[in-house]
Amino acid sequence: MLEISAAAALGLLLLSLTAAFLGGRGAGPIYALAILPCLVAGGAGLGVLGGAPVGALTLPLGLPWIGAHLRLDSLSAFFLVLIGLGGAAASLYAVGYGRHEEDPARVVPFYPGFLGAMMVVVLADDAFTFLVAWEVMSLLSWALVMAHHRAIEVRAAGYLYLVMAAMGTMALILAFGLLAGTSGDYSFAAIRAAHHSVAASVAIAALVLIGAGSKAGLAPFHLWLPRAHSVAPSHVSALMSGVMTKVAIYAFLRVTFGLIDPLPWWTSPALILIGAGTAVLGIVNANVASETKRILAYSTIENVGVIFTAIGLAQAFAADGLHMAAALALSAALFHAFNHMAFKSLLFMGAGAVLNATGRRDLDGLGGLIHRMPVTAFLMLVGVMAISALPPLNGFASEWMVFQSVLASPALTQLGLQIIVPAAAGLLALAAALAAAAFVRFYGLGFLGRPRSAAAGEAREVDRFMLAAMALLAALCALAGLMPALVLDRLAPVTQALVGGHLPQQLAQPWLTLVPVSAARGSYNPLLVFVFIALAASAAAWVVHRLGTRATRRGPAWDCGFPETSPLTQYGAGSFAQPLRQVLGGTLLAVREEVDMPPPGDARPARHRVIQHDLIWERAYLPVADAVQRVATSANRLQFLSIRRYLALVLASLVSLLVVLSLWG
Amino acid sequence: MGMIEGFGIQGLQMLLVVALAPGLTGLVRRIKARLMRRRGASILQPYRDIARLMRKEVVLAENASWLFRAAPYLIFAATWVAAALVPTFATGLQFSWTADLIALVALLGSARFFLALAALDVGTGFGGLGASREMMFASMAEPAMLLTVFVIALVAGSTQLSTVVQAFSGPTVGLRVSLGMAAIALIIVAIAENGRIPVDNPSTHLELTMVHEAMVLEYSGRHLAMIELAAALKLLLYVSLIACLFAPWGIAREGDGPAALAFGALAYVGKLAVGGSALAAFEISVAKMRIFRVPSFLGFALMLGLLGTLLLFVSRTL
Amino acid sequence: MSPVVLVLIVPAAASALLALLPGYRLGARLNVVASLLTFLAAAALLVLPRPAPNDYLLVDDLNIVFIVLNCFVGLTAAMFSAGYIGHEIETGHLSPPYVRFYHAMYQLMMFGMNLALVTNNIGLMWVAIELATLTTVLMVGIYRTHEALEAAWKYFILGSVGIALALFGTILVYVAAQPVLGDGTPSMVWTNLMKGAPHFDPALLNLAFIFLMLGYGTKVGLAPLHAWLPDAHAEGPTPISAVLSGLLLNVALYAVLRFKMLMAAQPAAIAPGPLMVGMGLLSLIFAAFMLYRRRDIKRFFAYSSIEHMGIITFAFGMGGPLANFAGLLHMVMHSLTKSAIFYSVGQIVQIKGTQKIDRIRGLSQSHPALGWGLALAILAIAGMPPFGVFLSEFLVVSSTFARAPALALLLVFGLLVAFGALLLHLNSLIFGEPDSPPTPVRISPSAFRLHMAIVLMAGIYLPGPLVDWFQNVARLLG
Amino acid sequence: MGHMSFDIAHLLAGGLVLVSFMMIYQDRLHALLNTFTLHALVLTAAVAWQAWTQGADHLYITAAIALIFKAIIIPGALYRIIRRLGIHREVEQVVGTGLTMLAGMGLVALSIVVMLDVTTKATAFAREDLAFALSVVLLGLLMMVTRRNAVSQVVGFMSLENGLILAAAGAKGMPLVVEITVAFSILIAFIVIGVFLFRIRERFDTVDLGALDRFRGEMR
Repeated sequence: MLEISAAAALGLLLLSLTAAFLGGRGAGPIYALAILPCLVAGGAGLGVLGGAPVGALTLPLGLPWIGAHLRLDSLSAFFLVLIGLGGAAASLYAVGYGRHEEDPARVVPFYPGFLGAMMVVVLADDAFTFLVAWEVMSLLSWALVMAHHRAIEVRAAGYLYLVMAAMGTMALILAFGLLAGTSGDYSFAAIRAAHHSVAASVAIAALVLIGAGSKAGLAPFHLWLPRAHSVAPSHVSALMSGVMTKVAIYAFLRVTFGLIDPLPWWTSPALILIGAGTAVLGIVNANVASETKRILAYSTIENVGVIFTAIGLAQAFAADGLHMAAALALSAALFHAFNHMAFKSLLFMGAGAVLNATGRRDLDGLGGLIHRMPVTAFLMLVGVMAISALPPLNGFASEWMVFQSVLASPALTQLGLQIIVPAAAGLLALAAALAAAAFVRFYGLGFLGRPRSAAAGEAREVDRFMLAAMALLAALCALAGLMPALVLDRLAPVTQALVGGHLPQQLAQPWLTLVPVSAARGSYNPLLVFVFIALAASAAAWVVHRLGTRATRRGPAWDCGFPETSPLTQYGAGSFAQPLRQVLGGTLLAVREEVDMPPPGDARPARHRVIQHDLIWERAYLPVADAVQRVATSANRLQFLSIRRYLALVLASLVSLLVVLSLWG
Repeated sequence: MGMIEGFGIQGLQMLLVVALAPGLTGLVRRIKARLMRRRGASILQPYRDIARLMRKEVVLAENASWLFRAAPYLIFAATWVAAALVPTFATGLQFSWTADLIALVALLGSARFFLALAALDVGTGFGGLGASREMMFASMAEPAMLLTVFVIALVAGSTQLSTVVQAFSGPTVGLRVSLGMAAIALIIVAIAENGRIPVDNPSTHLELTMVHEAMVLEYSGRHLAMIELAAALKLLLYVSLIACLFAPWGIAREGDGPAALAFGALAYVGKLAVGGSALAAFEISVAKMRIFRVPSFLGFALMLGLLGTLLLFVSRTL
Repeated sequence: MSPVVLVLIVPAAASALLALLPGYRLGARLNVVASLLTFLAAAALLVLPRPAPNDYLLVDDLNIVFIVLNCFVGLTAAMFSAGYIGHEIETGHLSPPYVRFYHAMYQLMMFGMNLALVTNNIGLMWVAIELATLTTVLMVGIYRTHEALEAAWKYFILGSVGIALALFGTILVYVAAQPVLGDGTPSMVWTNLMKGAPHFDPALLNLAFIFLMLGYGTKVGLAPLHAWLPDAHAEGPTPISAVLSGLLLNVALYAVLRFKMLMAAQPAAIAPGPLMVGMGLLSLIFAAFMLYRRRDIKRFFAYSSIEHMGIITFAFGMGGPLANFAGLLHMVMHSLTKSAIFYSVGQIVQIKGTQKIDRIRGLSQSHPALGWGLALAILAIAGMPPFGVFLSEFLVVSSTFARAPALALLLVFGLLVAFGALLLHLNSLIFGEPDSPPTPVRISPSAFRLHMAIVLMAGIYLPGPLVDWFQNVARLLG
Repeated sequence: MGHMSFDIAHLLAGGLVLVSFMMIYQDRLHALLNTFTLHALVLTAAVAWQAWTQGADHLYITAAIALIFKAIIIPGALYRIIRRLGIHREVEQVVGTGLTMLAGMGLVALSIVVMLDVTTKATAFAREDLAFALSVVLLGLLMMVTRRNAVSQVVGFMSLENGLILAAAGAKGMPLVVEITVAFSILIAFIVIGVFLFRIRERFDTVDLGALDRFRGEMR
């Protein structure tokens, strides 16, 4: 299985080279060709999750004295499935989407390699191979983000992205430095065998949290994400949000649950609170952002926060020896990662389809697309329902599992954790509710109502490749939502390996019910809920049509008797966000609204202006950037000294060294 | 309990809630009217309204999409399924395990989601106004409700409503500060979610103050009937939920005989009457608040829920 | 004749010949041929059995790395120079007599550097480095603009002071060795010094090392002695910038390393590590900040050279098999990458007719091959995989963090600051709307591609024998 | 004899330091050049004395170079330059004389401390010589740093180099001394030619930083 997946990754890398030689020609066939290795790798991952033996492989590459180690165990396999599915869907989508790319030479050559690099990251079994793949992944995705490099915001986004990626990589390098010690044996096998002190383990975990968290979009290292994800070509955005953030989560799991000794319990509150805080912060921003892809990117931050919260819970339970609860929390985290891959890719593809059809990504230029692009609109409805955690779709299933694991917290022995966990759960509940609000806004303004621009009014449905890819993902959302057992049972080997426990087999439960612990604790049967709703809805419709009337008449909108013809009188992105901005934005976004109301009799229009701040950007990022610039400016004086002063520097260094020496001697 | 019997009770309960829901709305309106020294309409007036609406022709806005037409049924179905999950007169319903309290919250969330989408579909200013305010309220109310669910679930050790009710009606729970807070939080959420005074006014048609009514402004005929019915069901759901959680007396246990079932049903109707009267009394004694006061009202519920969970741990570990 | 001698004689003879021959085309060709011969001789050193060290010449594992690298980059720079000079003559920047002088000086400089590397005598080493410096001074000033003369002058004065300090250090080493090894030449022979070092006066060695470190450190370009370096890189012909960054800095570093080994052989002397670590870190962080305000593309990459010399010095200062290996690898990778960058920059400057960064935009749009090539090279030098620099930086950072976390944090800080600056300028150079229509590129990119291929290869796969050899050297360095 | 020869070497080396101080003290270029000639003469004497005591004949060549080149040719050339530039009476110290002297004292003290601390095993002969040589080197560098004018900086560099020659001559049996002397003489010749040809004065150091910026091709 490992050989197959390694070959798939290699095939993708070679496909990149081929594309580079073709220089942007043959984009369609290349995207189509990229589907196969993704499916193969995903299949190999499924095979390992289904019980195929763990494979290991050493290639004479990379760090010379240890070679490049590859290994496909259950954790890698799960994420390989994720990459494979997401990659295959994105590639299928790109067959259609790529046709409209203005400069394919800037996208096609990097795309298969990006997929391949992500596969190698999860396959790598030594620090060097891991980091090379990790950085190549960052680098290629950066190149993809820079595809539309003419716009200044794209360049700014790319810059911030790669600098943050470099910072993350440095943190990972430091972590691996601590892991491997001075011996120079960077293979994971040797690292597993070595003993690490508690202090070292905590330091490593913190560094990996920075390294992986900055890639996943964990606050306060998240700011690059909405910028970069929203400007990339849409199939790349889908991959970056849907899949690459998961690769980052893999990195965190791999190190904290595999390479170091179990962490002490007191590290988990930090993780839980960071995760929950990230979730709320991300989704509040999603509620006020006005571009489709930016909203989706902020929502990615929210979901990553949810996943990290669940991981933190798993860690807390594992530290207390509660293997079952830990398995529940970890299953929830992984399941949510899987689901997020499915619906976020779907949503980005839909946003891409809209962008393709209308050329707009601002909500204020969209509207009414449900008429012009019915299939896209339907598939997107599935996506927004899934991401808003509505039963019976998959988003709710994993959200439900997260809450179920929260409810296992009374078993924890530390009072601090007992208090923090429900508080974090409250934050997650807030985030979930805000997510629904954000996606009502997203879908309602984007697809419903009347078109707000000519482009939206003339949009055409996109081609069948894009629709097929979205339909596949929508089906995946439905499947994972209705039969979560299909995914959860595959997670058993992963949780067994990581926290030493696994959920009871879900497929064996009566009626395919989801019973994580016991029927008395809580159960949820999405299939039946779906059937009930469907039955109830159709029964209601039947009864109403039977007893009442079917008569329908079309007429102008009522609108309290004053229908307004201009589509601009509809609620827009800013106005829909206003209540929430008012309520939550005051502290989180330092929002200020300025109203300039002309006095009666004055004909000039009233003006309303919203001043909104990103406090993390202004309080943490800009000061650092300013400090660097200030230091650079003052250091720069040294470029303009006279030779005499340079000589004085030489003399000063000489004299000070001599003084040091004489004091030493 | 036999399979057939279980199905029977389950079906009975589902029909019961639909049948009772307009009645409860009518009761509240009636009591409110009486308290305001009006004669008021009959308790049965909501039934008549719905029947009349069902027979009326639907006038659809020109640009309404299929979503607009499907939404009323979906909203109704989701609310109905949610309402059917709440034990009214008996626990141990046949399908109670299909969804727990969390799923119940989410089902109500689904209904709201579709309602808000439908409100935006025609593309009028009022629809957007209603939807944006509704979602703002919901984003405070839903976490508050989930936190009360946590309090309850942590006390009962389960999120399964039947189990919870059985546990609460047993002697082990006793009186707890946390549960009191949860009860108040849940009541606040119920007021907000059902658009009652002081959050919203269900009987207003003054445009700028309305939330729920603004969203359904474009609906007519049978669609409006479904939505009205769903709204009534939701009110019933909340009242029954509060009743079965915090006043679990008289609810028939699993395996109880027909006598107990009958007593349970009687007790249930009694509880509804009491709940409806209390709501009416509360509604006439307060004034509607400004729209941006609502978040702090709901924030209070959120705080209570959070405090409830915290006190739960503190009091238990002490 | 031994290849060692050939490595010296070929450039010396070629220099004399080039000084006499007219015609720049012939000169350029001869320059390439001579460099090729020198490189072949150096490569032969790898294969053939090594000559036993005598009083003047020495070939061991350490200096062979430098010699081969030196001759290789010397060759590719000569190849690049042939096209570059042709363009300069056409545009009238240089006249044929100056080109003749340039070629002669080029080979003389190669001779000086090779001599510094193969000599077994610390006095001769000093003379050779001075020779190499003087020739490069003359080449830096060859355009005879105000800026070029200014740069050459600065280089000359600071270099002379550095050389004077290095000489004082050399004399001190002799004074320390003389009581042990006796009068005269034996006390200046490297191999003897290493044997006798445990008996030398440690205090004298300490003092000597300070002078040598500062003296040769000036040549390495370590802050705060670096001032000559950016201007010399910016104002001279681009092949010379490539050679300066790729070679001359290494030669000076080689001298520092030799004396570091000497210090290490006398346990009573102070450890040379902390001084090297300190100066390395200072150079890294200082250069990293200096990168931000650069407006001249060649000066920009010159500061990047200071930064990397800082990293290398740091690595060697840390010592130990991992860090030394990393330092050695980093040095090779930096030489190859940086000279490749200068090859690329040379073409860009000739195409655009300016060295100002803000007048060069959107290269990936106007000249895709050149632009993407430069982008790759900048990413490589910034320490991005799959290029070799990443391997060495990974080893330096990770091995340091396990030993001295605080130092590693400083190192990472410097690397990140530098990365930010590199990427900032990469963004504006490579991306955005190009400000002029594409003009054809005429210089062959083979030298650039060859270098980048090696750097890429090293990041993915290092041949076993090479690794063994480098590890051996790393052990030698202690 | 041994004692005597040591004393004379000591005296001459000490004399060189003293002349270095005199050079720092001079604030007119003309006087500075005169003092430098004296510096070169003392060096010649010191090297010749070393040649005689060590019996190293090649050091006589070094002494001769020092005499002819440094005491005659270079000062002569520099006289011409300063006259042509009309700066022979210019005051061009950056730091006041007193402060410079004080710094010079500190440097001499430093070099003696460093040296005496250090060379306990070396012969007293080399040790004393090295201490003085180091002082001369540091004072030369100090002079380069404290003077604004190119000519006096060249003089500073030459006095620095004189210190090196003194050290090299003092190191018993050191080979390559002559070669090094020659190499340095070439270097200095280059510098002098540079000063002469390119009229470096205004570029070597100037108060007008704007002009410097222009020359460096990079504006602030």
